[in-house]
Amino acid sequence: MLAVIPSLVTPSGVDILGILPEVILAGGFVALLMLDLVTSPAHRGRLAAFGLVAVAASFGSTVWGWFDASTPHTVYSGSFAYDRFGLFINAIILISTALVLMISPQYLNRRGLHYGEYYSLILAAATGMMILAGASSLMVIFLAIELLSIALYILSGFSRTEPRSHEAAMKYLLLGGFASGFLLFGMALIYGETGHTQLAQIAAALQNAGNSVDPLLMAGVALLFVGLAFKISAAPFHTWTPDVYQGAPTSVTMFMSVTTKVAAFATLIRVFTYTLGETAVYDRWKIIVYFVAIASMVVGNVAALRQKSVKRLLGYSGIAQAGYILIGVVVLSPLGTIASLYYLAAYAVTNIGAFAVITIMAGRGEDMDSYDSLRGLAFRRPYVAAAMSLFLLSLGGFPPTAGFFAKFFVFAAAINANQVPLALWGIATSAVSVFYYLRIALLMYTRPTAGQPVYSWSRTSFAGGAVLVFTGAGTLVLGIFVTLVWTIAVAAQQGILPAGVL
Amino acid sequence: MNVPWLTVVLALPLGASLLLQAVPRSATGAIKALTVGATLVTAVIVAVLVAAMNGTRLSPGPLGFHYEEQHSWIPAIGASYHLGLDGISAWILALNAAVFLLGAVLISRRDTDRLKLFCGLLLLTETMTAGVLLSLDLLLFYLFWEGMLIPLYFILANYGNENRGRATVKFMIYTVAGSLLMLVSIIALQFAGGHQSFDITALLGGQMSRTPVVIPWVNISTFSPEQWAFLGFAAAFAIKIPMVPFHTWLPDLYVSAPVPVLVFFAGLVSKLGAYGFIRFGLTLFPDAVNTFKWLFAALAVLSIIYGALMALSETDLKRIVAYSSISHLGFIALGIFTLTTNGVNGAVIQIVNHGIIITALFVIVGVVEQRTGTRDIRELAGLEKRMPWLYAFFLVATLAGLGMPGMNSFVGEFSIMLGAFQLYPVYAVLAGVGVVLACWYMLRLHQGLMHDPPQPRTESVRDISVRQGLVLLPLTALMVLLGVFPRPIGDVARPSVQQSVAVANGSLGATAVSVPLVTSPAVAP
Amino acid sequence: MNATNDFPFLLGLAAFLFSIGALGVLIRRNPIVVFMCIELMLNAVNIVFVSYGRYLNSEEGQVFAFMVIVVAAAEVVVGLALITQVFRLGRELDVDDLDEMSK
Amino acid sequence: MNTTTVAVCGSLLMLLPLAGALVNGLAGPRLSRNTVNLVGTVSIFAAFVVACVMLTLVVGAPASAKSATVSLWQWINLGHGGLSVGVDLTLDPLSAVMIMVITGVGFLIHVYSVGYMAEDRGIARFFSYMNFFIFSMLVLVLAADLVILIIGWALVALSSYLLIGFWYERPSAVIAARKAFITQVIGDVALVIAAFLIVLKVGTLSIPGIFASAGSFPSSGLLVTGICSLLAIGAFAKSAQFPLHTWLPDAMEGPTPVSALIHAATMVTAGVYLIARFHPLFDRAPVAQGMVACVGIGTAVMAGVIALSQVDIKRVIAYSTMSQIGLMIFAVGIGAYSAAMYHLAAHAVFKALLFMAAGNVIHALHDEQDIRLMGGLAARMRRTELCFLSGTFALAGIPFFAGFFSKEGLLGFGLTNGPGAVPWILYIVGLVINVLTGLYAFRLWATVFRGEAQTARVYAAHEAPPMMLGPVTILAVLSASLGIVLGIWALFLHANVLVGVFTSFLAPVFTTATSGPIAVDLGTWQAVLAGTIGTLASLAGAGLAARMWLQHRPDPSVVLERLPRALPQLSYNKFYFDEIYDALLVRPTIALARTTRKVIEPRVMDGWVRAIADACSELGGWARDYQTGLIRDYASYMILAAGIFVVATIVLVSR
Repeated sequence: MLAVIPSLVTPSGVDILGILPEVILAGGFVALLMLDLVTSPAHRGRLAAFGLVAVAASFGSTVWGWFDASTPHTVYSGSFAYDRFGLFINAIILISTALVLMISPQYLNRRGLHYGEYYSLILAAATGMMILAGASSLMVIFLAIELLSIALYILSGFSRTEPRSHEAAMKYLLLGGFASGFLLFGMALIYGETGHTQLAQIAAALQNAGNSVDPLLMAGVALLFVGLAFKISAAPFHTWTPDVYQGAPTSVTMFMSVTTKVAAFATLIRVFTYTLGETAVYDRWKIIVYFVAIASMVVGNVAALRQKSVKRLLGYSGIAQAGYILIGVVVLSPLGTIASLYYLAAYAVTNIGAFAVITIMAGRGEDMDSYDSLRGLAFRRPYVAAAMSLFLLSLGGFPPTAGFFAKFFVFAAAINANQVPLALWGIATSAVSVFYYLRIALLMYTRPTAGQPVYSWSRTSFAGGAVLVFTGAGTLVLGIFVTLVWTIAVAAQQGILPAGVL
Repeated sequence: MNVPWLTVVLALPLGASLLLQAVPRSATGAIKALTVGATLVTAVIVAVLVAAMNGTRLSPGPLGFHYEEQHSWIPAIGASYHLGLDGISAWILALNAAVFLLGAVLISRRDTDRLKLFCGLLLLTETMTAGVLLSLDLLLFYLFWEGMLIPLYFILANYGNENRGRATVKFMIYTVAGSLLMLVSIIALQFAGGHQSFDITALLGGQMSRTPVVIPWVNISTFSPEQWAFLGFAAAFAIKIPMVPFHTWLPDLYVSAPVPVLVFFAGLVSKLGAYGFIRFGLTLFPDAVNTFKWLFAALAVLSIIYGALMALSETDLKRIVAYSSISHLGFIALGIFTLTTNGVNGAVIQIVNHGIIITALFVIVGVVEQRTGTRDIRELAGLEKRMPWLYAFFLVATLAGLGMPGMNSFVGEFSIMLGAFQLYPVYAVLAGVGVVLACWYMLRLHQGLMHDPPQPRTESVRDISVRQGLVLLPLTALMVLLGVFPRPIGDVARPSVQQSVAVANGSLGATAVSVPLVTSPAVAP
Repeated sequence: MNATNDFPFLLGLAAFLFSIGALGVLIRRNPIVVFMCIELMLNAVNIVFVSYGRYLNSEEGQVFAFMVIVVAAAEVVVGLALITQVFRLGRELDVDDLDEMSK
Repeated sequence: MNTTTVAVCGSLLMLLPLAGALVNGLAGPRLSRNTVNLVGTVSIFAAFVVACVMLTLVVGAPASAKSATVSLWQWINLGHGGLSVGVDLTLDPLSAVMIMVITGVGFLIHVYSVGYMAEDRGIARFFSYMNFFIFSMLVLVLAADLVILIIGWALVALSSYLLIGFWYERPSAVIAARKAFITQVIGDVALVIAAFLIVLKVGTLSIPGIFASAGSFPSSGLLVTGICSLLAIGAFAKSAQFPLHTWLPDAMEGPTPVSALIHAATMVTAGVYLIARFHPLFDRAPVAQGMVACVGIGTAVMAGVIALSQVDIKRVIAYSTMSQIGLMIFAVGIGAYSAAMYHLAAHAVFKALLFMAAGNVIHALHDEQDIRLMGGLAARMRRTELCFLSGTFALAGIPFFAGFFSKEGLLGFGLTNGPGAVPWILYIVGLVINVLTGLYAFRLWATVFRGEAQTARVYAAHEAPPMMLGPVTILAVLSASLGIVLGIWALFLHANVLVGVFTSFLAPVFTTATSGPIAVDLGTWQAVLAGTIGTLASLAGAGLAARMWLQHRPDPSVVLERLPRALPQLSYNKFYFDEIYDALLVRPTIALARTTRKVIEPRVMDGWVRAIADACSELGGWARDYQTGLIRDYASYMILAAGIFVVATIVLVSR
């Protein structure tokens, strides 16, 4: 165990390689700020292109890192983990970001809020998330969270003329600040009781502590979990999600709904499964996580039954998905982690796709996110509708789509850990979820009767089509050729730092 | 040469449905032709496979399979692409091919809205159902089982009468709930199996612990893991069959769905539950199935009587047929849960027979509705005068439906009741009551439509068209032929049935791997 | 003075301030005040960090406190900007007014 | 016997009617009326010829080998038990008698139908059904396997259903058909269950096989009694015996030839055949035998009483049929198999005759069936009346007519066999039956043909066409001569010959019967006495009827006055059986079905599903209500949960 505590004598010249993807993206973010000044409003699309280039470069370095980090280690005196786990998360975040960047210009133009900051903020948030994915010190975790949060506060209020957007931003800001208060308090207590801020050291300290558990420490753990639960929007800390998702511009919702969750889950797994995995501690936080998982599945799915806005609905669905992914955390097993990772990948590709459809369908000036606006889509845009149904089926967990195997693996993890009740809660709620997912799917395939508004959906741009094709293909690949991503996820789990008790 | 024939059977309709996307929407003729062609070719191949089956190599193991194919799929969790055909699935597969062919023939180019979509979905469904019948790997089976719902959903949601939406969603949630329970059981089974495999041949004969699960904190001892797992499977299958009281999705759905859909839905899809019971329930959970057989047999008898009573009091033709189908499927389920060769064999025979009968009945009802514009039996009478041919076909179908000796269904029902009698004479007698009731409601249906002086709606109706005749003729002919020469089905199925029943009765030397599956204490009071 | 003696007192103080901040978030309606309450919570945490750092003789706590201060400042910048934006749209400054979407 | 010959003849015998049925059924509408008639009748005639050939085969065979069983193909194979059901035919004296009756009488009735149905448009359908019936009946009697027998058993029920409902635009006919069929199915189920019991005991269903291992049934054991009771129930359903008798009168809705063929001559007697066929089992189940005997004789009395008061000419004959079959059932019940078979044959002749004669009348009066509106027809339909009279004599058992010997034979046998006082009781009842028979038989004849015409229609009536009269005459001659020939023979030769020819012919079949072949030794004084008294009883009944309805001394109405009012009421309303069954079985079932649909299905079955759905949606609304959109609420949820969690983590440990 002590072996994994990194020696502090890492030559600093090499450390930069450990955060190369983050650095590249950060560079892109700064460069974009500059470029925005010199680009004429007509050509803001080029900013997106540049952003894509930066993402691509970062992705390249990530892939390189995957092979380089075959022996995981921490950089910058243990505050940042250079392991395949982080890089796996990075990959998901980067791909999602790329898709968002691809689809954004058209959307922003139509909504009339095409400003350069948008892209730089997106990259900033992405950078924060990637740092969060790799952060192996409480301090870095806090900084990363704040970085991505602040960027997202601004993005969700990006539609400056729209009250809904402001409301979203305000809620996100105030509640987010509130939550980070808890997060911070938790960190403080953990730091105080273990004397360390680096995960590896904390883990080691806990191990030495053995079975004696300090109440203050546990309070810290609970508060830390509260802070993270807010970010992954798990019940009962989910309440901001529907409002913010609905209020924020769709492309932003698309971005944050996926990437925030992915990054937050990355750190959640890193901290809880692999740092606080000591039996004495686990036996205590297990209870609340168990409860939160079930609560999220129930609240998310049940509340989604009675929605009228697709964005809101996807918000609730996101809450439910958080619950399913938490199963992978509760069970505290390698299989659980792998299942969570697989689920995150599947969720990313599916959810991006679903939001992409809404983004593409968005009309001039306002979002088309009411159920009515989807009625009869299949007759005018058969392929978009087909794609949307595919995503909905995947969210509902039907084979042969990504969603099925995602659920399959978390349930498998639960059953393997003798947590059958978790799996049963899971299936009960997914059975409920079928109702609202299929309702939308059905809506797209029913002809608008006389008197119902007929919408003029805008044409699907090339970029939009590309995004749909990619996500659709991804949804199917993850649902059929499971082994591809599965093996990567296994590698990611094996390389995670700190190694924890598993 | 070594052709993977079963894969061909799966791939043909799928390929055709993809090919269909290349055909322009306006070329309805081509679309129809392609669909019929694909289903026809599939049917021919299946027919040849079934006919030539006994000649081919048999896979080793307690259950022998023909045309076996196995390729690795997800080695990490031991899921594989494993197909095989045996006496149980052979005739059901043939039925599958047949009903989809009929369904394709029955599609009318003119009145089918968005023909291309419909045909594509139909072909997709055929692939899925065939997959359900052929896959020997639980995960693969689940993939097809659940995947089947997707094309079905879009068909049922898009075609049919105005309240199809609610019926479809009801059906979906019902079935999905059941299937998910089965999924949990599948996972548990795989872990219990120890050797990380979803392969039915590896999980045979009860791998799971038979020590009762004790709920902590309250110390209530419940069923054993094997029994829980079986109940999970049973939920999926009992809903799909459906057995009373899990049947309420069926009447609404059958009423709302159009005839070409009903032909393969009622004709085949509802049989898959029974097939699942035979293939998996018997062989994977011998202990549990023996524990619960009385219960499920009782439910089956309940279905028989209940369906009969409902059919007796309904006034809507489609509902009558739907409930009659519930009653008949009760017979099939009863046969399965006798766990005797006679009963199960009768069940297999009856699956095929009922597939034929219900298909014919729905076609007939569809014709009547199309000609007279109503489904209310009270507004219909005296059709025999106007539609002699329909009368003739309907008469045969009715007799077959009420289990007339000399008709095909008598063979199955006799065998089933014999099996039931060996086990629970009472159930057999109650089933006998069901037979009498069946006679009553079938005659009510038949005479109600055909006899008495014609009513205004039935005054001037045309007889059936040639196409409908072409569909009905082979069906009715089969009803008589299989009644007079029933051996082809029975003899093909018997060996496999005997093996399955043997496994179910524990002759495999069931080795219970003790895996304590304790429910988690984490939910604190 | 001796860190070990007044350490529990410091923790108590921090907890007290934190609760006051949280309470403020719950009862105050003016977004700016709410925001200030959040700042109060963060600073309460700072006290915890600093006192722990002192107690454990590790500098990580102090550093963390600085980080928090900086981040808080950044948050304030964004927050105030947003609030003024809302204000400019002519709504009165009341968080209870922001419930349009759930209507 | 040469099995291949038997197989060929048997198949041919069954295929000829089937072919006729198919031709008329499928091509009928396109064929000319004459062709249809030709196909319909010739196919049966050919069958009759084949039947004669088979009879000669049996007669010619040595006494040791009078029974042959041939297997056509294996029907199905069931289970480990090795229970394999074969489509097997058996030819022995018993089935020989049956096929002779079926094809012989059947042929005449077919010919008769040509005339009777001359105006009906559905003639092709009619003949295809009739031929199909003959086919099914042949399957029934030739079957050498219980399952095949059950198939034939059900097929005759089917053809009877089809023919009763032949005039499908008459609601009454439709109802009657359904009623008949459902009653039959009850019988079928009983047979099927009997088959299960047999198979589980002896492991085979082939009838010779069953008999071979009949010894394995402990005599008068519970199992064999159960089996025989179930078989008997099947027989009762088919032969319209109490309590499954109510369908037969309604079955008169069918065309008259149908009543003659199915509901008098052949199908309804299948029950007698069944019990006779299964006598090896019945002989081991005295309890069941007793039950059968009592039911038979009881039905005989009941039907006789009812027949007295009915006013529909066909129904009167139907009830007399019921009564006569009751006698046969009684006979097989007491083990007098040969006598029963003899009476069966004789009854087939004279009852078909009566029906067809009645058909002539109905035809002449344009479908008038109410005897109160007839009378005085003798003047216009002389020959029909003569034929009818011959039938009536036979029915009433007037000496030297067909019915005489068979019936007195039964009574004599009943008297000479049986324990203790039972024979005497039965004998008394038999006498009552004789009186009743005489009464209603002659009442019918008198009211229809004698007295003065009640309606103008009668004056318009005219003798039936030769096509109809021919068969009637043949049967009339037969029913008279059959008795007379035998009678003279009996007088001049040894009396024992009476029924003896028949008996010795059937002997090989019934050897195993405990009672052995019926030997009414008229040499013994009891038998003579029994016969004489019985005859006197019949004559008394006949005479009384003649007096009452011809000379009105006393006038029937006056007699009616004297009787307590309940009796005629009961008789006229058939003892209210229909009403009772309606109240006890039909209505409750319908009511149950209706409640199932109206209450159970929506409230219970669909109820629990909808309950869950509603619960979810309620929960959803609840969750939405907490989504107030107010930041301060959200914050309070968070802080609340946070507080709980902190406490929980500190307090709770999951172990």
